[in-house]
Amino acid sequence: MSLLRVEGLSKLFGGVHAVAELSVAIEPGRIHSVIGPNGAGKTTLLNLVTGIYQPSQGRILMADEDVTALSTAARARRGVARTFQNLQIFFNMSAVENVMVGRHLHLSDRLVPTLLRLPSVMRANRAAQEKAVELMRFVGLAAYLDAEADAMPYGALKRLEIARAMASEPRLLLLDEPAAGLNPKETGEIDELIQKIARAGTTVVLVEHDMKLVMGVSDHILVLDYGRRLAEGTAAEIRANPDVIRAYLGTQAA
Amino acid sequence: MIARLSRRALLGSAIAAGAAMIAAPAMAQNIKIGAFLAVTGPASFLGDPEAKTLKLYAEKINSAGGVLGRKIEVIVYDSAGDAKQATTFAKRLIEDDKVDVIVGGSTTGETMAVVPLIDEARIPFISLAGASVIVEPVKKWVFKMPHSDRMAVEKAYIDMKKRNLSGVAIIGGSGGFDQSCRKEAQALAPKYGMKVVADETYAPTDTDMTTQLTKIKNTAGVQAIFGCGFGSVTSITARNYKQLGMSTPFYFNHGVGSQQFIDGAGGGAEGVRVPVAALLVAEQLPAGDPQKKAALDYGAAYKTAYKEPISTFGGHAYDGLQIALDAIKRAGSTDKAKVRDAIEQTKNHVGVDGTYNMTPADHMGLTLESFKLVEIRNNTWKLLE
Amino acid sequence: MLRLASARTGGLVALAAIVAALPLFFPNNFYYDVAIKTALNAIVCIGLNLLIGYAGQISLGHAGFFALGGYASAILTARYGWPGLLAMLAGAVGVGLLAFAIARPVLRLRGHYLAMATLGLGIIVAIIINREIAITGGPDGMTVPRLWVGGWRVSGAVAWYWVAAGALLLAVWLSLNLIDSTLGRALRALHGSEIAAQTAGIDTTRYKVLVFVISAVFASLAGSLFAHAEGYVTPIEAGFLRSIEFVTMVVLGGMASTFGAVAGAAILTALPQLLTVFQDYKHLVLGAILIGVMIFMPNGLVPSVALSLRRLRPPVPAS
Amino acid sequence: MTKSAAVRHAELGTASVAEFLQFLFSGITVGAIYALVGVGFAIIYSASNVINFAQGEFVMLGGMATMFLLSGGEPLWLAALLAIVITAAIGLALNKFAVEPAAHRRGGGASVVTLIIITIGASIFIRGAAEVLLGKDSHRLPAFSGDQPIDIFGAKLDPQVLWVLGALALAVVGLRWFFARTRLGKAMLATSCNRLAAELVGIDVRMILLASFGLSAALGALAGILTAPITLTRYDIGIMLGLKGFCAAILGGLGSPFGAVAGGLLLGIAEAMAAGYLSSAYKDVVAFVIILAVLFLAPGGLFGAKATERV
Repeated sequence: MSLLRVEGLSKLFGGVHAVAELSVAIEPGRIHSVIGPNGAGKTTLLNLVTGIYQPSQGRILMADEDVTALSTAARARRGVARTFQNLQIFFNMSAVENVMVGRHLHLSDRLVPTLLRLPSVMRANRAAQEKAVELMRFVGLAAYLDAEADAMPYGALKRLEIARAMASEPRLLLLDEPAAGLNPKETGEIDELIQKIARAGTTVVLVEHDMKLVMGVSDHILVLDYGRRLAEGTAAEIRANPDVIRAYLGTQAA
Repeated sequence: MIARLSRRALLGSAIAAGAAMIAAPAMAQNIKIGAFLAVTGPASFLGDPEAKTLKLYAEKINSAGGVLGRKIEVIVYDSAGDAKQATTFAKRLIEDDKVDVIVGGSTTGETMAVVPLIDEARIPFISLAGASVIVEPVKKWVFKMPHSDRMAVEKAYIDMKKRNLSGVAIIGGSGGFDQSCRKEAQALAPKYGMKVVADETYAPTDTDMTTQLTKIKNTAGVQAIFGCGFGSVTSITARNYKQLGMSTPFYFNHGVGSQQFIDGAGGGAEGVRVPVAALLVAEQLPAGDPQKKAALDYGAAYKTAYKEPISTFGGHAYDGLQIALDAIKRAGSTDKAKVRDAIEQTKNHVGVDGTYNMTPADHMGLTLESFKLVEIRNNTWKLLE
Repeated sequence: MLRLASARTGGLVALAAIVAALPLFFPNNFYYDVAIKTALNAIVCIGLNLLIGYAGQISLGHAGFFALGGYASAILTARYGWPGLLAMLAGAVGVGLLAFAIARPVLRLRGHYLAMATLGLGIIVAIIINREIAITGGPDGMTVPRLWVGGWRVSGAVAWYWVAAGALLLAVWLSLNLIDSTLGRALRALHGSEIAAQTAGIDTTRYKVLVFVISAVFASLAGSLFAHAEGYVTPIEAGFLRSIEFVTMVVLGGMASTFGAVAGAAILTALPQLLTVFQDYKHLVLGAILIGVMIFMPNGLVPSVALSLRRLRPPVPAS
Repeated sequence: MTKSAAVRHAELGTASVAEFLQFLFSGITVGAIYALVGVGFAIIYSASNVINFAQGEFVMLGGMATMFLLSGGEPLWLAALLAIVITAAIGLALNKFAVEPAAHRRGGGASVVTLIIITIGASIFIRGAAEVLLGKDSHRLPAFSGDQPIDIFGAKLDPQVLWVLGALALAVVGLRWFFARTRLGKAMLATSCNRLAAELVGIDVRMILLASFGLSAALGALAGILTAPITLTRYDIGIMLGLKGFCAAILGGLGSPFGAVAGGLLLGIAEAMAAGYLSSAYKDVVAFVIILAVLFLAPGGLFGAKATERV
């Protein structure tokens, strides 16, 4: 049983196919990467999977259940979490609180106990905070435990998003260009982090331009071009695939 | 520049406010008249001349030696016609400024909102607002100066009856003054053999009344139009009336008693009949009329001081102030209960609005005789009687 | 977090102390009157701040809810003889249901379109109150009977001060509780990034509706108290100028700050009383103050002051 | 009494046509006013995403300043011209001294809500200044081409309305030309689309903001002058005009001057028709219900661009 399966998925923007008749299966427990030139439809695919966009055609199944019509929040409840290419940090909160928001699905939010600040609410609050602190240490943000989000550097915010996504204890974690804008040292740390996450049992889908990172961590790579599947396979297979070489080098050579 | 100004203003306001709060009860022997008036806001055409009149006459009376050998001090706050602000200012007048009498409340809404406070504080209160509800039923401490809207309606209906007009269309705004007048016009119609055949409303900020007037024009049986309202919107109504080429006899209530109404109507007010206080037509009053001298004097003083045409509303403030001071003189002190009793005993007091005769059952004290029906001719008021 | 929690309790205690001590400085009932109005405005602003400051949804129609609460109390007690507290509760429930009913379509809108829609709803409420003279007394308003709580007739400035102050402290406490919770973080999250909030499993529509209803109920309750405290209520309370005044209080005091909402309400309620010294120039000065504060403290008073205080203190080394 | 049914029917028919036309004229009269004010909102919003709640004050200033200059003995055309220049200068000053210092502060500009509160403060300030300097009376400017109404199928049209409509048409054509053909106009459009990108290609965004305030203040003043013979003018007329202009701009879809024109006319005609055929007491309720209905169906207004978020 695939963790995630998309079947015949298409998304049209003003007559242009961002994603075209794509069928992919994501198997649990592995690191999948999606690569392709700019405009290949990688982020659109993530947006379709998380329900931010509605597909023009096709189905999305999670653990064999059709989730195509479900809202983003409902899909999160089924175990999908993600980070964003353009950072979506809650800049109106502290770093810890950002991660605590990620715990949302595991916490009660009943109005009356909240308003009256019953002991149960305070206990849950404390537990969520402890978990958030633990996750921040896990992603390497121990230095920012007291920070406000809007006072943190870019690289730290990238990790903060990962911590927030991990806080929901997802089955499937979608990472949209986690290394973009990072220096080689930081990229190396992200590499380790992704492997740590996968080892802990979370399935990862990585959208990334940094080929060194992709080739190093991926169990399985999907190459998109103009919204279509160009190739699929292990790092070695992809490296040797003539279509991929043409798509990448050909455009640059021309 | 604005930035610097605002910083200095902030500082200034803090200091000045602090000073004002500390320096409150210094001059105890002054007679203090408090007023909360709609000096700004939509009803400022009421409150502005009222405030100016109070200040003008406070000076005049003081330079003539004051009252009971004491100077009078007028404290005016701008309520902007807002009941919430009015109650706060009324409280400030009573509690903080410790005034002896309150004159004011330009509008019915703000007047009625402070009535509970007045009752509690037991202080004489002379309202300058129009609706009859202010003194009906009689409230022990509350009096009012202007002719009520009911009298305006009666005056108009009597004239319509004389001209054998019986089908009336009402056009008026949605504000308090207008609605109160409309209610009286509806209620009094049967008594005078009138029938209200159309009733149209506009918002006080509307800029075109041709739709409402067209509906009136096309309603069968309309023989006269009665307008309830005040302010520039009434001018626009009169102008639209002319624009539509209408000729139905047109009456307005006393809210239009100012030259601004005529000027704003651009000729549309020609032929409109309005019941007004005698003040507006003082020159035309017969020589024997008791109001003539008071009205002429007030008009001259106001025009000299402020270089602007008089309105009847300033006249209400004049009467209110005079009646309050007259009562203080007769009471021989500013003891609130005694002053209240003296106001209630006001007899044959000739003011610009008419001759006041208060009784325990009548806290307005005016009769229909003091109300004059005028017609607008050649851009000015022409006394009809 | 520890720091936050202490700021929270400290703020509440400080506010309670101020509220308790203030009467010592009140020479007469006029000061009580301003304080009562401040407290009631502050309650509206605390609710509105949950909506605007924390959840990032604007409303230019909250005076409508305030007035509906006031008129519900006025009409049910004066015309139908209901006990005051029951009328207040009925008003709050009614307003809550109304807010719930309109929230879904209205909160689909964003930014200025949302502002327009809420403005329109407020104005519709104001017009209806103004026109239905037989029920509401029309533009001149209506008298409201005194409030009875059990056998106690709440009357007089001092009594009302304690009632309003108690209600204010309760509102502050509830607001602080709400913000520092899963629910509150969800609200702030949908302000920060609606998409990220949804991805974290937050049903943003549900929370927008919830906070809209809560803020409407705050306004309704304040309106009920206002009607009883004043003994009189007019349709001006529902007007759009009043709505804008509430929003101005929230922004001036500082968005996303409960104490900011209280400070904003206090300043703008007291300011007209202070500005009387400027006589004819009062509007000029008021406008200049608003512009000046917003230029120099674009985040509002309380957050800006808090920030400069924090800068004065030596930074705490990160552990 | 003995008229045939057919004749009576025909008379009723022409009467109701005349009545409808009269309602329509009434709607166009007020709608054109709302539209002119709404365009001012749209221009500033285009350049800065700020709703300028002082826009109504520009309209008031146009009328009041003209009145003041007229009473000083200037001829109408000169008074009007000077009033436009003065108001435009005040618009520039508002931007320079109140909006810009907040919008371009070190460490990030103020939020949109903060800027809105600044414009509210400015409107109170301007109104307060007008109250002190120009007085609280209402004034009527003389009609430009007389008061003799124009008769069209039995309905009467105020000739001044033609001036307003003419100005509206001119404003629409002029703005279209301005945005399509001039450097400044194109720069404004570019800034409204993407501020950062505009800055990167060397557009002086501060200049654009300044120009937008000047332009919309001038347009507001023109609206105030043209409508003062119809609506009269007063120091506080800007509150109502600002509100209705805001409605018009939103209804049409923010940032589109043409949408604001359509929105204003629609709003005016809706009000008049509601007053004519439903209830004059509830006409404003009907108008707002229409606005709400439009927004629920088209959450970005009639001609507004659909916003999509990139993540």
